[in-house]
Order: sequence, then C-alpha cells, then structure tokens
Amino acid sequence: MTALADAPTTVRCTYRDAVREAIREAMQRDPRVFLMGEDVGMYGGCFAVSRGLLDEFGPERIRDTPLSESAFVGAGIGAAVAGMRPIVEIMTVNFSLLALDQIMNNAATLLHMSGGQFAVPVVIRMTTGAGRQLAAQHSHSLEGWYAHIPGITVLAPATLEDARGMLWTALEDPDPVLVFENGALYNMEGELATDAGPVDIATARVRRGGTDVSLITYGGMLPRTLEAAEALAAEGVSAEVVDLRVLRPLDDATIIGSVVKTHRAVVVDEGWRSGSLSAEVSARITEQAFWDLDAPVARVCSAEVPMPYAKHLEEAALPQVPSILAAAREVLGG
Amino acid sequence: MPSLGADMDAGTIVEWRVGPGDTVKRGDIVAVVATDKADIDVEVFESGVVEELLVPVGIKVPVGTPLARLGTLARAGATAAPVTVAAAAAPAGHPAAPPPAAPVVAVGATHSPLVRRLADRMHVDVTHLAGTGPGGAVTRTDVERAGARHRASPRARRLAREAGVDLGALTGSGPGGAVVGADVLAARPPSPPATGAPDRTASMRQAIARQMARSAREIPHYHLAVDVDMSAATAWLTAANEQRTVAERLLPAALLLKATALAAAAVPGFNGWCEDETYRPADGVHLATIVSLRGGGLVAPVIHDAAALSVDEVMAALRDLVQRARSGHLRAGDVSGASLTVTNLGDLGVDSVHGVIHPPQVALVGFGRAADRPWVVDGAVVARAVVTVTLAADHRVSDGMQGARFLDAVARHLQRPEGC
Amino acid sequence: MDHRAVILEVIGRVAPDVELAAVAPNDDLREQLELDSMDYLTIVTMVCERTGIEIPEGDYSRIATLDDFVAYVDAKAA
Amino acid sequence: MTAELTRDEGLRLLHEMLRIRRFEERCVELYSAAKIRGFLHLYIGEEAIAAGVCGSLTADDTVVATYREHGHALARGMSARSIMAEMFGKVDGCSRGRGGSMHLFDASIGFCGGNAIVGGGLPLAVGVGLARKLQRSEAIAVCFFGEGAVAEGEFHESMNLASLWGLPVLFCCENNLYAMGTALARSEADTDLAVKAAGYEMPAWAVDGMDVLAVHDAARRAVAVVREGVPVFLELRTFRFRAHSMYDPELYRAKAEVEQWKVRDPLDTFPALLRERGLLDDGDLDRLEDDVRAEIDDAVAFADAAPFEDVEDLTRFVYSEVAR
Repeated sequence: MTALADAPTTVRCTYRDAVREAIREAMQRDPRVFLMGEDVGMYGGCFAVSRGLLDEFGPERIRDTPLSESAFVGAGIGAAVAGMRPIVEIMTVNFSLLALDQIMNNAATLLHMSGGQFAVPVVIRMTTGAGRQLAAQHSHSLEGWYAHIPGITVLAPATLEDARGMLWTALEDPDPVLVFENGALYNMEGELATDAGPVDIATARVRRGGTDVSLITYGGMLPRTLEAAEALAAEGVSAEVVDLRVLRPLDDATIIGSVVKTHRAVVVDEGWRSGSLSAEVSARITEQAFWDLDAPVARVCSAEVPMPYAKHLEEAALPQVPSILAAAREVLGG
Repeated sequence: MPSLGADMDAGTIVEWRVGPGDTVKRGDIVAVVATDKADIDVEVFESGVVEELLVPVGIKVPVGTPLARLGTLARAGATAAPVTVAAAAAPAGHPAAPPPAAPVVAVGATHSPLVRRLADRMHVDVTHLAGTGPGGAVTRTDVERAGARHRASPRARRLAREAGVDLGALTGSGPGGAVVGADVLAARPPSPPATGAPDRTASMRQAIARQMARSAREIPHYHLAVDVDMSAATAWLTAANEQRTVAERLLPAALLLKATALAAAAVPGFNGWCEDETYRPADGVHLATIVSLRGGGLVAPVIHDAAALSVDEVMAALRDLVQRARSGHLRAGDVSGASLTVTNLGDLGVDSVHGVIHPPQVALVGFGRAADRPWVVDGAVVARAVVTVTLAADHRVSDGMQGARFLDAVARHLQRPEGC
Repeated sequence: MDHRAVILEVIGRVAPDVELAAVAPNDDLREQLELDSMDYLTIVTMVCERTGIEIPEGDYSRIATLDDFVAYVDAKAA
Repeated sequence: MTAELTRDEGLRLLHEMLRIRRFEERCVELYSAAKIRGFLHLYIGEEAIAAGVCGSLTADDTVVATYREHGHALARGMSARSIMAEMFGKVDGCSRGRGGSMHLFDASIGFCGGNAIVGGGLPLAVGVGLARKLQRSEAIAVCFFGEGAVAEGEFHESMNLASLWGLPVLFCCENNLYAMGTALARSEADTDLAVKAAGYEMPAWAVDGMDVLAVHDAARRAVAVVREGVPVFLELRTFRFRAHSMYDPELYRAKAEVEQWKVRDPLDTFPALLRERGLLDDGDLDRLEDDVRAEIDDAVAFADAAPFEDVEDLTRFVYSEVAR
C-alpha cells in the first residue's frame, strides 16, 4: 500500500481504457455530447471501448444504430449543425466508405458552401489498420484519403496520452474532426498520469531525439518505428522518431525541423504507397528541405495488394522493423 | 445566341421558326439551336416584329452573338435592340497554340560495350546522352561526366557552391558512392567567402520596378525644389566632429535627415499614408533612407520617430541600419512602417533628385550634392557650398503652397543646425 | 603591425566584393572602390580602432590613396 | 375538401406562388444571357408545394432542401436579392457566391441549404430532428426531395432511423413523375410512394401538389403530428413545366403530357377559385404582379451592382475562424 503522501501519480491502463475514459469525461462535462454508432450500447462496443457507458448514461445518449452508416453519420452531422456535439463511432474505416458522401459532401463542405454560416462540430471515431488476419475488406488503412479533404481535421492517436487527451480538444473544435484508432493499439498497456487531460491536436511530436536520420510515422506504426530506432542505436546510428499525431493539417515545422537537422528521412506509413500520406510528407520534405537532403526520402509502406488473410502473407505485406532498418541504412549510404 | 448550358460556348441554328415581318411575343419559340448535346428550342424574351435574321442556318456562332433584329410593334422599321441581348462576353476561347517543337538531341549512334558497362555501373542512361565522340558516339568521359554529375546530394551541391569546392574532385561516402554534405565540409578551404545569393538583386529589382510603376500610375506627383546655403551647417558639423571620437563622428546625412524630420513634424500633409483615396497622417516621423547595396539593388531601412531623436541618435541609427543592410542582416521591422522617404544621392555627385514616391507614402525628399556655387550675399557674389533640396509630393494630399512651406522649414533648419 | 594588411583587411570587411589584390596603391580609394561616405567613415573608424590612432576629418585628403593611407598610419602609429 | 379560407390567407398564398413563378421565369432569361451560370433547376409548376408547406412552419423549424430549391428558399423567407446575388456569384449572395443556385443557405431562417447529392440531405434532416428531440425542443425538421431520391439507400436508412427513434422530421417527396430523364415507372417496382412509408411504420398521405389549399391543409395536419415526435411522409404529386435543367432537350416526355398538366397550373386554378369565393378583386392580381415584378427587378439590379468576393478570401470558411 503506497503511503498517502506519494499517492500514485500514474495508473496502469490500456489504450482502450484511455479512450473510454475520454468519452466518459466528455459526456460528464458537456450535456450536448452523446455517443452514436453500431453496437456501442448493449454490446459495449465492437472493441469494448464503450463498455459500461450505457448503464452510466442511458440509451438516449449512448445510441445503438442500425447498420445505416450514411444515415447515422449524416444524422450526427445534422445534429451537430443543430447544436449538439455528437461522437459518431463507425466500427471500422472499412465501413466508412458507405458514409464518405456525408463526410465529404456535407461535413467537410457545409461551412464553405454556406459562406461561413453552418459549422459542423462533430467528432467521428473509427478503427483502422491491419494485423489481425481480418483479410482485405476489414484491414484497410485509409487515413491518407481523409487527410486529403480540406474542411476536416484528421488525428491518429498512437499513445495513451493522445488516446486520453485528443477527444476533448476535438469536441471543442467547431469543425469536423476524424479520429483514427489503430486496432492493434487497443491492447497496448502503459502508465498514464491520473490527471491526464486534454492535449493539442495541431502539432507532431518528437518521441525520440536523434541526429543521423528522421523516422517519420503515425498511429499503429509508431511502436515498431521506435523499435527500429533502438536497433539502429545499437549500430551507432542516432535515429530521431517523429510521431505525426495530426494527419491534417500536417505539422510541417516539426517534420522539416527534424529533417534539416538529420539530412535523411524515412517515412513509415501503413497505407499503400501510391498517393499515400507518406507521398505527401515526402513531397513536402523535397519542397521545403531539398537543399538539406543527403539522400532521397525513403518510404516504407504496405505492399500494394488487397490485405491477404494468411498470417505470413499479411506480415510480408505490412511495414516491419527489418524493412524500416533496411530503408534507414539505404539513406545513410551504408 | 443564348447560353443553354454550363459547358456550352457556341451553337448553330438548325431551323428558324420565324422570318422578317413576323410578329413575335415574349416566350415564343423563334428558332432551334444545335448544341453538342442536342437540338434545343430558343425562346424570345421581347415582343416585336422581326426585321432581319442576322445569322443564317448552319453557321456556328459563339454564345452572345445577336441572332436577329427586332422592331418594336409601334414603329415598324425602326431599329431595335437585337433579339437576345448579347450580354455574355464571348468566352475567351484562345486558339490552341501548336506545342513548341521538342528540341532535337543528337543521340550517340553507337555505344561500345565498355561504355555501356560503365554506364550501367554508374546508373547513367546512355540512350539520350549527347555523345562527343566521332559521329556522335558516346565516349567513356561522356559517361563519367554524366555519372559524376549524377551522384551528389542537393546538400552537397549547396555546400560546394557556397564553399567554392569542385564536386567532381570528391569521392562520395553517401548512398551509391554519392558525394554528401560531410564530404564537402571535409574538403572545404579554411575560410569560406561571405555568402551572397547573386540572384537576390534581380528579384529586388523586380519588386522595386513594380512599386515604382504603381506609384506613377496611382499618385498625381508634383515637384518643388529649393537651393540651400550649407555653409552654416558644414561649419557646425566640423566643429561638432572635433569634440567627437571617430566612432561618434557625424555625417552631413544625419543633419539632412534630422532637418527633414523636423519639417515633416511641423508642416502637415507629407508624413503619412494614402490608401483608397483617404490620407492617414502618421503619429511620428518614421524616416526611410535609401541605401544602395554593393551587389546592386536598394533597400530603405527606417529610422523610427526621427523628429524626437538628437542628431547623434539619428547618426547612430543610420550607421547601424546601413551596416546591417550591407551585411544582409536587416530584419522585417527595419524596413517597415516608413511614413516618409529621403534619398540622398549627394555622394554620387548629382545636383538634384526628382524622385518617385513610394506608395502608400505621400512624399519623397531628395538631397543633391553639396558643392560650391555662386551665391549672392549682401549684393556681392561669393562662393558658397549649396545643396538642392527637392520635394515630390502627392497632389491628392497636399498642394504647392504647403510644399513650399515644407521645403522652407527644411532650409531654415539646415541654416540653424544648432536648433536641430 | 603590418598597417597595409590591416587597411586591406578592413576594406575587405566593408566591401567584400572587392578584389583586394587588385587595389591600385596610388589611385583614389573612394572612387576606385565606389565607397560612399558611410562606407568610407566605417573604414576610417575600423582602422582607427585596429591601430589605436586618430584620423580627424581634416586629414581625409592625406589618406586618399592606399600608399598615402599606409604612410599616414605608419607615421601616426610610430 | 377546401378548408375555410380568409382573403388575407388567400392573397398571401397567391403572392407567394406568383413570386416564385416570376422569379424562376426571370432566371431563364438571365441564364440565356449568361448572367447565371452552372446548373439551374427551375421550380415552375411545383410552386403550390413550397408555398403550402413552408406556410405552416414556425421560425425555429429547419428546412433541408435539394438543388431545385429557389421556391422553398423564397417561401421560407429568403430575400429575392440574396438568391439572385448568389446566382450572379456575388459576395452579397446568401452563401457569398460560393454555393450558387444549388446551394442556397440562410442560418437566420434555419434554411440548411440546397444539396446537390440526390438523397444527401435526408440524413441531415434526421440529425436535426435527433438534436431537437435531445434538446426537448418543439421545433421540427422538414426535408424536401424528389421521387428520384426514393431509389437511394439514404432514403430508406433515413426513414427507418426517424421512425425507429421517433424523430420530429417531415419528409416531403415532390413526385413530379420524372427523375431527370427517367419516368417513375421505369425506376420503381411500386410507384405508389406513400405505400413505401408503411414499411417503416410511418404515417403517409398522398396530396394533390397542384392544389395549394390541399397542400397547406395537409402540411398543417402533418406538422402537428410531427411536433408530437412522429415523423410523417407526404407524397406531393406535381409536375415541372420546364426541363429538368437548362440543358435538357426533354426527349423523355411528350409535349402533350406537359400541356395536360399545365391545364392545372396553380397560378390559373387558384386565382379562379379566389374570384369564385369573392376573395379576389380585379385590381388585386395586377397589384400582386406589379409588386412581384418590382421585387425581382430590384433583386436583379442589386445582384448586378453587388461586388464579387475578394479573391484573398478564397480559403476562408474552410475551417471556422477561431483562435486555435
């Protein structure tokens, strides 16, 4: 039993717990906030994120929806326009394609099209990413698509602090915010400050300092990128790891600041290479740090195939530590 | 010819439903027009008598072209507005310019196996490499030169350019043997020359040109000049400098600037800004002084609140600004907020300056060379050091009378330097 | 102290684009190097600081060329 | 079944329909003169619906419409000036010239815009209804859509969600028999749209969309039900006298059919009915015509004179302007 004086300043929890705590805190603080999505109530959430919330807040504010992504995402947008602050959960990014028209043509566009009259303060959360042998239709990584759309903010919380702290800031944002939670992170365990609160949703973060090469990544790829950086350290290479956190708008200052220092960049992105978010990051580095580059920007992305079911094939398709190390060595001229 | 759709810019009449002499009323269908998509009825929005069909069947005309002339019902035969008001500006269809002919590159006719092997190793694409060998053949050196140029990082190229290092001479430690930054830094001579980006003056010249063109276009200038006897000022300066160390020595320019500042504070209408035809006087005299840069080009650093500064403080500010301007260390704050500009070309032996105001300012003061000229004193002609002070001012804000009072104030201050 | 080297080094600092080796020793410095009054004053000030001597305004005519300037400083600093 | 009608109420409905008719007719001219560009979808023939339904709403209600929404915007209270300026692309337009004919918005009167995606507005209206329910508010959401939208998934999802959650939403289907170039019979297995609502346990009535009093009466009753938290589906049978849009040669329907519907033009039948009941004197119609012409001339002049938006503002309103 730890003495009262030094009461525990952190608590052991999972990424999933952090997200649930964020939702609970938001619902307690603001009556306009309500959660809506498939199986978020009785079932407790497809990934058990919203377990227990129905009992605490009741069916009016924890609303199970029929499998009508376009209607309930559109309804979330309409309710936001009418003064609420909905959290709409789409089970996975794979099903968000059915609501892409509402997200693109209504949520992201209403403010501009109406000449600034109708803002849409909605938060839409969805899981993303592969790695659990769910095969092609359930393993997409499409954050890069959404990061292409002006009018919305796109987040990729990869740490417990961000999972806990981004939601409240997103709910206070008068414009639509999309939050992508990589499925592989839900079981990630760690220490979270007991008084962890809102965090900014505008900047990237250097998770590990370094001078020889910048490893730039986000979301589900952060853990393995940090692992690669440790391996490089053993080879005497000082690798800096930049966690984008915000995929739109991209935090150019932090990205370029790192590359200008290290002169070499590797972008690790679970999306397919062509037209991916890593392509955008690489283009910005070439535009803004061209004269500081000692090697072309390298990219480590998923193989351009529909995600296969078989474990060994799926692992071969996804960016892994060895492929990150190979890319780093290449830009280092090793 | 009405616009009948978002992407329609021309149409052809396939059928006229009416002819000269027919009476038409609002809403009638008068013709059928073929567009890319289909034939569409054209209705008329005026009533009247058709006098003449201006466009025959089968001729394609752009949207907005008058199709027929309509007389009013009452006075047949009188000319009236053409049927459809050709309101739409003819869409600016610019004829597709033929693509410029691709330059023909003499491609090496033959590549010896040796050259081809070397090219592969150095990642050089021989197919469109201009060969210098006999008959345009690609030689070893062609490949090496292309190869060498091929592999140096952008950072290495920048450092090499700045340090005056020849890239070709270095062996690269980067990817694929490419020369990288570290290689150049290692090979750099001890003291690199000052970096001066040569193309800076070109872009600066352009910016100045744009501003001057706008000034000439928008500001109705009027010009006045006055000659000022500088002997009192020169004597005062010489005496003042005798009591000052060389580091605090005063230049005539400091006195000219201070006199101008005092005049600008005293006489309204020359110190401020004019935007959208409304004049906004400045709260203090923020004097921009034109500084020429050694590589070419001009900048106009600003001495803020010059009227409130002593001559020594003006001199210190001037010295600091000119030094930083010429060493390329001016900050944005140094060159913004000017409410009046002074140009002092006396150094280059010019008698008078008729300047162009820098918008949105409303005046420009010029000082020529201080040189001995004949000058009448008590009826006798003597030699005196004289300077011509000119004023270019904005007639929307001030007039000749005020301009004269302004120059007079400058002259009086120069003749009583101790008062500055 | 090699006053010629000091003067040339100072000129190099104020007018970096000047080819120091090509400065004609007995042509007027201000004209030859296109020095305006501010640049000239800066050169005079720096030479004074470097050599510890004083150059009053009145003496400008005695340091018009490089050789004169060196001789003047040699004499004053002796 | 024409309800008790006062002179004022009659003149108000007539004025509303006349305003819409003449406004749309002027748009045809302005489009031909290339003053209005892009796509233009006219409401001529369907005026009775906008006039009838919008007349039974309160200030707090929200209207979500489609790209054929000039009539709804005018009937809801948007000024002819702000609509005309919008179609001229001017900054004084209701959406600062950024929306155009298909995207009219006015937050002050709860007009949540035209929507150019068929069926795209329905989920929005359901969302507004959801918000009003959660806010314990009396206000309702009304969405207008054509019979073409009935074939979209979003229609079925929205109807189900509104009925399932008991949301205050009034679904107004303007069935003008042709979805652009496709007759209803060639797109729906069952062309009786009101029956479809039964599938979602939702009360539904078919109404003669050419009879403004019938529409007004049905709308009043429907709105009362919706305010109790029971969504209603109104199938308003009507006809558009002009093409789908300005670039449609109307090959899909016979001119005779159009003429047949024109006989029941509300701007002919309603004045006749008012005269019959002694509610319309000779001078009234001319006075209304003059008022309407003056309003439209003023709107055109206003739109002509209004300035374009400064290009520097291009990227404004992509995100809200709040300190971040």
